[in-house]
Amino acid sequence: MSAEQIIFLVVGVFTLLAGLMVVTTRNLIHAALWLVATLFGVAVLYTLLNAGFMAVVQVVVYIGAIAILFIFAVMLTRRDLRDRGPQMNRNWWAGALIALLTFAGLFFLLSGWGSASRVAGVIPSGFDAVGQLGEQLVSPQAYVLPFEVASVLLVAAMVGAVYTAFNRK
Amino acid sequence: MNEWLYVALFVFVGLLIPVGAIAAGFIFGPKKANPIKKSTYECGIEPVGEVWVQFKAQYYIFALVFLVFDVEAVFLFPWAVKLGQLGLYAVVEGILFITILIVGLVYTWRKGMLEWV
Amino acid sequence: MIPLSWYLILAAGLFSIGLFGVLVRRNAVAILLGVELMLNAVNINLVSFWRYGDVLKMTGQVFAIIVFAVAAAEVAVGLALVISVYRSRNTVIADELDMMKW
Amino acid sequence: MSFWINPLKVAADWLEGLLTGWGLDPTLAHVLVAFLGVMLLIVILMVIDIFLVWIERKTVARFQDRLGPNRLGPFGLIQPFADIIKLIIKEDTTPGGADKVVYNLAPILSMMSVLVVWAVVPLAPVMLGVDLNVGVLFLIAAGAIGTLSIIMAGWSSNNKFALIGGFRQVAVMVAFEIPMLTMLMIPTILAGSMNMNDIIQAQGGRWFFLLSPLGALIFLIAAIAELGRAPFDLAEGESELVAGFNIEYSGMKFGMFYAGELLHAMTFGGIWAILFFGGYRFFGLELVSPFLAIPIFLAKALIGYWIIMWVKYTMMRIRIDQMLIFNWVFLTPLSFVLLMVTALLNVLLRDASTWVYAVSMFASNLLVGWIALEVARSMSKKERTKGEGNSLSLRRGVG
Repeated sequence: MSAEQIIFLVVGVFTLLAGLMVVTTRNLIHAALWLVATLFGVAVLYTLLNAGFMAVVQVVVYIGAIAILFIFAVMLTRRDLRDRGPQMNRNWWAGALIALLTFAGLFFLLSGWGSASRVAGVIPSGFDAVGQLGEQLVSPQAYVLPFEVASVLLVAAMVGAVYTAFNRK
Repeated sequence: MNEWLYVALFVFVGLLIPVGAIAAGFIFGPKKANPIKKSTYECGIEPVGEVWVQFKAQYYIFALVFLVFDVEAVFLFPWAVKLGQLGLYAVVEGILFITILIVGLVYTWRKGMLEWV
Repeated sequence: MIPLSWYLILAAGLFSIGLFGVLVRRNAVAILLGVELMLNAVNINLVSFWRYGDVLKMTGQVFAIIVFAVAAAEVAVGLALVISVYRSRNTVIADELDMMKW
Repeated sequence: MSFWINPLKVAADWLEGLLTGWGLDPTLAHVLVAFLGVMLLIVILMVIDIFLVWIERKTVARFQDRLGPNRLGPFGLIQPFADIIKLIIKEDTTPGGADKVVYNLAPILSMMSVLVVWAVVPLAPVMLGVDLNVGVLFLIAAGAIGTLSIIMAGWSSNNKFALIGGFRQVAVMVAFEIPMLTMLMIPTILAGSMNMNDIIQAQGGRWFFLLSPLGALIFLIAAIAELGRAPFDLAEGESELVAGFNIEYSGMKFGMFYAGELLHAMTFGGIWAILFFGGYRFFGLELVSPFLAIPIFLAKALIGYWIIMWVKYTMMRIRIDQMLIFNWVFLTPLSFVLLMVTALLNVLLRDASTWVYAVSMFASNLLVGWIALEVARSMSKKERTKGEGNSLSLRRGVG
């Protein structure tokens, strides 16, 4: 087993365990902090995939903004810091069963797929992922429409959120 | 493997140093806690009520606007890197992108949501 | 080298955990936390397909970035809805939000 | 390759040779040597950090017409070490209702987020640190962890002051991160790269400060707000919040927040120097030897740090509502306009001569700044006349 595989296994197990903590912790702030740990694990996986830009963006967007947003939202929707009552549904076992079945189904599909055992090709030297991304994002032959639509989506989300949550009359 | 290994080393040593410093403080410092010392500091007055206080909705709005512009930066950084080699069309697209977002900011401001009331 | 299937299985696991959270949590904010996990699982898949496919085609990364934007929009509006509901109904427990039933 | 030209490489090669000579695996030896190098850099940073306490106290004393520490050692130089001994032997109390794990994790993450920034800082042409091609965004990522540590400290202390102080601090940090992100794009556009070393290399001949003085100014303002220093130190508003998010911390944990803040200030001085003042460049002197390049870079970083201190000890604290409205309706739109103008000029004047390019960049910055100030002035005047006698109207004041 190579060093890379050991790193992957350690980080992968950590990510999954942190993910489990997110969905089972009672305290919601703790759940948000476990989410940060999970997302950090995913960022490390991106560096293993040689996608440094994605890793940094993951930390900037998720840990820098989305986690903060979650913590603010938790603080805004609580009457006290302690949790009361069950945190899960009465029929949580059905949810667990569905999740397990989903995982089993995906696992079955993957095991039957021939190219799943493929290994990564060599990245050509001098390959500039960020520059390539910038070129394709604004190129009319590639992704300029998603690029502009993304800004419209973000503005729509901002306007919608401001309007829904805090429409003062 | 790749350069991120060195970043991992930095993170590791960066955690090691403060852990070491705090451990030193833990070892050499006195440990004589009592209920008065462990009580919450509120200028010498007995703490009253829950820590939880009513928070302003504005906090959420600030984080929300920040999130939107953070994602916007994710799109614009690759654009900025490649701008020197791209033509005028790329600049126009970028300006359009930013202008759309500024419209959102102006809407939020005009709704009075950016004020600290 | 790590085979592609490892990443895909990890992503499937993360997706299932997120699904579990969405199905069983009662608090609406916690449900949104589960949705975040699912979106991240999708992103792992997209980036690993980029890496294991043609590296020069950036499709995987572009899709992943679009998913970032979608995740941001989803969280922003979702949490705004939760806060709005909390303000009118004083609860964020999803089971108790039954005003659409009648 | 002599020791004078590339000391780190020579030392690393020697050490690696020694370790492999002992029968160690070459990869492992390489990682071990890299670990020692990182350790060396961070220990040197911590020593500088200790002296920053002294520099800050001496400087503030001079600003306020005092002498500052002068009892222990020559010029009081031993004072910071006495401070550290005091911090170490102080009792480390944890408040009763605190969330133990989060409470203890927060100061560690706070210090780590500052130290890890130095991974991408190029100290000399032959000492690049980690040569990441996303260096500029890496700074923001490290800052994100710092923001998270503040919210963790504020929440876990189980104290009203800490909670409110932490939340206010985070609100200001996220608000001012938008102009900072935007201003980071300007050196990226001018250099055509996010790599810190490429940005320094692109500043041969002219510093980016000459191409974008307004950008450098906005970056400095955002950096000061990010640091939570005066005039943006509302979390520390002693009369209302006592000490902000770190009120319950004592001993070395408080020391970590304090030392982290000082080192963060100098780090921002260094980043400012890299982005706008050429980093280690100084008329070719940096090529002679790293023994010249590192002092040049450190001097520039300390000048940046001195300017941050100068602002801190000259300005009064701004009210939080004024601070935030200043950011949202003035600084953020201004930074976006500046970004658009820079991008446009950068493409339009691509084929123009260096002089035309530089002069029009400089002039466009001045013009944008002047127009912004005029708009702000007329808007505030309108607000003032509209709400005459109404003290609330101050809240809407711009600029």
